[in-house]
Amino acid sequence: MTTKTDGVIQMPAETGKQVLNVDIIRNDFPILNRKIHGNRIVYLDSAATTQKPACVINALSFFYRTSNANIHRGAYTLSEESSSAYENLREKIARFIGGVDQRGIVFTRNTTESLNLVARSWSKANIKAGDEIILTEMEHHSNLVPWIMIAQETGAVLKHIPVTEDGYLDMDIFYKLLSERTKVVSVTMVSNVLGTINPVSEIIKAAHSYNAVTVLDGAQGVPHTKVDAKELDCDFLAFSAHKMLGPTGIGVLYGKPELLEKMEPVLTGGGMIQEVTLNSATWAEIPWKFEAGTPNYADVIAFSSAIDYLEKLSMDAIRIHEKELTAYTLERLETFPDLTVYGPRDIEHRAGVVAFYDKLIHPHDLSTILDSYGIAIRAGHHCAQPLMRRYNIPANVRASFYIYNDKADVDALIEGLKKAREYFQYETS
Amino acid sequence: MTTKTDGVIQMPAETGKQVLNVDIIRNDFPILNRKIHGNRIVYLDSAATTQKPACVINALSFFYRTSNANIHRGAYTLSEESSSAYENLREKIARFIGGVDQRGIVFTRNTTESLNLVARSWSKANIKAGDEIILTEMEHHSNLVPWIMIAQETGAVLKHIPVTEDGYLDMDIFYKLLSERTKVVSVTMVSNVLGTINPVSEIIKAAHSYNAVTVLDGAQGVPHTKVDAKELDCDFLAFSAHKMLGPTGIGVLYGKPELLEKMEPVLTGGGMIQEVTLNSATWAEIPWKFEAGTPNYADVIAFSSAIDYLEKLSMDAIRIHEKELTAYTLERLETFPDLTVYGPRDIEHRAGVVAFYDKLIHPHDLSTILDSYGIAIRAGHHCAQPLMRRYNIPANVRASFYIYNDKADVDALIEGLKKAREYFQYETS
Amino acid sequence: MKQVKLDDLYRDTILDHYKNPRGRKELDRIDAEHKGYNPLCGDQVTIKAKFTNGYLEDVAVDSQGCAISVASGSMLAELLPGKSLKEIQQITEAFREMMHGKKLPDDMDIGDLDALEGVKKYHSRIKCALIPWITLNDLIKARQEKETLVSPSLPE
Amino acid sequence: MKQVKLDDLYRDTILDHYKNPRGRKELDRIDAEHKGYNPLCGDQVTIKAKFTNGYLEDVAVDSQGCAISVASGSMLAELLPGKSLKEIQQITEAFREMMHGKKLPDDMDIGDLDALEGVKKYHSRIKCALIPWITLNDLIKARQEKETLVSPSLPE
Ligand SMILES: Cc1ncc(COP(=O)(O)O)c(C=O)c1O
Ligand SMILES: Cc1ncc(COP(=O)(O)O)c(C=O)c1O
Repeated sequence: MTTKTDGVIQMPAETGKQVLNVDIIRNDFPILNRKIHGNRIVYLDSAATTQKPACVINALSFFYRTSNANIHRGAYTLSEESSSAYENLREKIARFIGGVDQRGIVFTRNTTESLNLVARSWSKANIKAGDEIILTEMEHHSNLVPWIMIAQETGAVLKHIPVTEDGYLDMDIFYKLLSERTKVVSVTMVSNVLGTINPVSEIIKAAHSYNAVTVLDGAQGVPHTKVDAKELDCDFLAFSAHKMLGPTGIGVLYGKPELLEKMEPVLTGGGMIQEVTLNSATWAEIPWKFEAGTPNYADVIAFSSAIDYLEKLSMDAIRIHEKELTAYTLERLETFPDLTVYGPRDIEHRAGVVAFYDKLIHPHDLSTILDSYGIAIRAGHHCAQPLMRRYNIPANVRASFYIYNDKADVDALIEGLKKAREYFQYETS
Repeated sequence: MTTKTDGVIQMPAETGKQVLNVDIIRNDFPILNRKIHGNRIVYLDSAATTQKPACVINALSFFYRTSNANIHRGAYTLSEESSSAYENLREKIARFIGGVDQRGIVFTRNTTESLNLVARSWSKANIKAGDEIILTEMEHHSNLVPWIMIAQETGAVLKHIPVTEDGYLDMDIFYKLLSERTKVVSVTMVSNVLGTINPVSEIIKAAHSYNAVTVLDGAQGVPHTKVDAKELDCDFLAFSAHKMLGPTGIGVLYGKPELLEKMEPVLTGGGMIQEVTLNSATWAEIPWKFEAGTPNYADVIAFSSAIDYLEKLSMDAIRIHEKELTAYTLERLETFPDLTVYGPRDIEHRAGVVAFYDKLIHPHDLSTILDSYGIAIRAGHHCAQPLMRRYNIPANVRASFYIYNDKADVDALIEGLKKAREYFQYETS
Repeated sequence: MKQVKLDDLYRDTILDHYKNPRGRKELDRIDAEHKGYNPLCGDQVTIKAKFTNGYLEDVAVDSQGCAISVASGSMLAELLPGKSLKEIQQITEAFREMMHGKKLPDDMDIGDLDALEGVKKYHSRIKCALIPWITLNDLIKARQEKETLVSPSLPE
Repeated sequence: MKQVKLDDLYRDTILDHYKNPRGRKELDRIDAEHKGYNPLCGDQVTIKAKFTNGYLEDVAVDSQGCAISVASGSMLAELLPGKSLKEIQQITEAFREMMHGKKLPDDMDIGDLDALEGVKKYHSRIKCALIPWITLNDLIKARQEKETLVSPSLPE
């Protein structure tokens, strides 16, 4: 086993496995040096947003210090530099998600805006009363509410793939829901509560056999595993930079160019037009047609560093690392009394998200108490109220992992859970 | 006259005037140390986007290095810090634009999105066939195209206040256009091409006398002069952080709370809801109702530093500074042969934007040649194609100023214009 | 791991109210009932009230939620019975202001409520402390609106 | 101020074409006419062509725009007359690739066009150099579509 200084440990050749060297990686994340109430920070909320490596933070500063100028429209050095950097990232992202056509990469603010864009623009033009849109019971609000709006406006009907008790999509029911009426199937790659890795390839194939358009909410997928949009053959894929080491304010919508070309823009104004008169306007080509106004180009450029960082580690190594951490967490939590853990137990179908419900301490109290030990976890409905209702709980607590977490973080969590009970004067086993 | 080290020169008490000390201010802008083709950078494109002071760049890094966490939904220290910082800026912006109700401050991506939000949400619900929307001939595409869309969708009629030869709005015609049919009057505070400062207070009063809703495009107004939205009594005001020392990716829409409350959200999903079921959703209160998904909170927090910096200099001093620079530029350009300068000559009605047309050298050639001397100006239609047509030119060249520009920059521009002609082997006077 | 420093938040008084909520009881007469719900965290509270001559004679509070919201509801149930609607309104207002950092009037008796003062430092938790109070306030408002329809001049 | 270093962009050949555009002339017969327009910078070009047996016998180019686009149109007018549609297509493709950084085939005669090679470093100006070529291409395509309707097999 050789340790390299770039955060990757090369395992013996015969295993072909690379794993992450968290000690080295942690050095790249300045925030992890911070103390919270005197304790080292144990950041277990990466499903909400990830921390940023120094290279991303520095790329952002460096850009503002040396090259900043509005893009696309200036014929001077700074503007040429900004524009190229911006367009280069489009190419990089297209490669990162499997070598798709870069004209299909639209920059938005976040996953939510990407999904709204598909719902507003593609669906509204293509959906009529009686058509069906298939979603799942485990969707994030951002992949539910835009479709609720479309259904209300068009008279389309929403169908939801139910979630089994152990956290899987009920695929038998999915196949029953599918029909000639199905126009859109929009599902999350990974549940942000259950951690379930959904069989999206199978879902896409089935949907396409009915000529339905497929939309993937990749917010929890793209950051954590290699995603090949070309092989998956999804029609749309949405994700957020801030959940994969990048800055806030950048989302991506990938769409097949032939679909994007037929779509109307949702936002109009400077930068996305071809020709404007006082009473008419024509549009620029894709993807610019969908990017109205001054884009958040500085953050786009910083996102580029995040992609480099992830590629250096390799998405496969990231997945292996998270699998190990998740297995360990499940193992430790399962022996904990009066505590329910949600989602699949089979680690092959589970990403690094572990939500649980402590029957003795309310999620918000737990979160506050854990914080006093420096442990950052999220309590609440995780923007998935229908799923909470499915499991009949008002809220729960979620720990989620990324490349800078290790088993010591999980141990800290378990220790924290015990302390919380002591603090509330409950017995701990 | 006493020079302080904070970039402001206090003039003798009797004048009551403060002016900017550009030498000191320039030190705050790291990019200005850069050389372009061996020349010092002369950045004259602040109307497109401004450069950023070190304090803004550092605030952004510092935030990512110490406090980053997703806002609103976490009950742990980092998230509480992020959330407070985010909400504090709302309060600060509300104060900055005249002490309006902070519930009226919505964060968007840019001015363009802010204007789209008003057009989509307010207008679409309140406008029907035959209603009239008054705009002007000098609007930026971002305040034209969203209304063209609304007109096409609703059957409303667009009316445009014409621009006089010397660059003013023809107010006589405005009064003739106003009628009971007028539902919206949306105008720019300052033309991004002509530099004209429009009589928006008068326009708002007149519009309100017909119960029309008023929208101000403040993209070129708010960064350059004290704007008091309360006194102006505008119903909506849109502007962009990146044009006022802030980061890219942040726009503001101020709206009167009583109007915002009645408006439907345009983007839906996480963070903006109250309660979601599989088939229905209710909304959070304003302003959160309009902020779907993870906001660009890091940039919002950096924007806060930009506001502090502007307030330290004082918006009044900034206006005085730009007035002097603009007067000097007009004076120098007016003696230049074969060159047309656009916009008002009365400096009281003109902001720091000077567009001109060199009859001997095409705008794009000029821009490329000036760049070789380190001078960054913008050539093109400046997202105002109808205005270009009004003056019968395909494009022109625009110099625009901000706090870090001084007369030496203007001299460099004039020198550059001469060199360009020499280079093209035209005689120069 | 370092010692918890949360004693400003979860004081013993709070834990005591949390574990033995005072308002979880039956009333012999229910004049008004109201449900409060915070969908963002799932906290629920049901308040039942018995009024006599413009006084809150008794109140039952049934909370499902975190320690802060349950304790706050329990304190409400302990403190308010026998108070006039005007007094209740003043206490509610004072408590709300305390949560936003203001000092209480010296002469106001707020029972165990001062144990909740530490909550003000935890922004995301303030709503938890306020929810029973907001719910009671809504109950009173709804009742007043209804009664105004019957007899316009109601004793405070 | 430092000396301009733009000789890779505005070579003398370009300035010469710009000041004396070769294609600004009348044709004795116009078989096809096409207008190109780049609304983003206002550049306009009108191309008129005379075809004989599948060859471009003559071409008139009237450009309104920057030095780069005018010079490019002028070079087009100088280079193409007498070439077959296939040759024109090859030259157009080669020029487009040159603008995106590729080398030209060794044996291709592109007249003065190589003076425009420096444009490739100025991303925002590449479109200027290409606009007359795109316009001619559109003209040929439109003509072919029209002729296909009449006689499906057209000599190249
Ligand atoms: C007058 C005016 N309105 C609107 C805009 C659009 O601003 P943004 O690109 O930040 O959306 C601009 C700037 O380009 C402008 O100058
Ligand atoms: C599965 C899923 N979808 C969508 C989102 C929304 O992402 P964003 O807030 O970046 O728009 C999230 C994250 O919160 C998520 O986990």
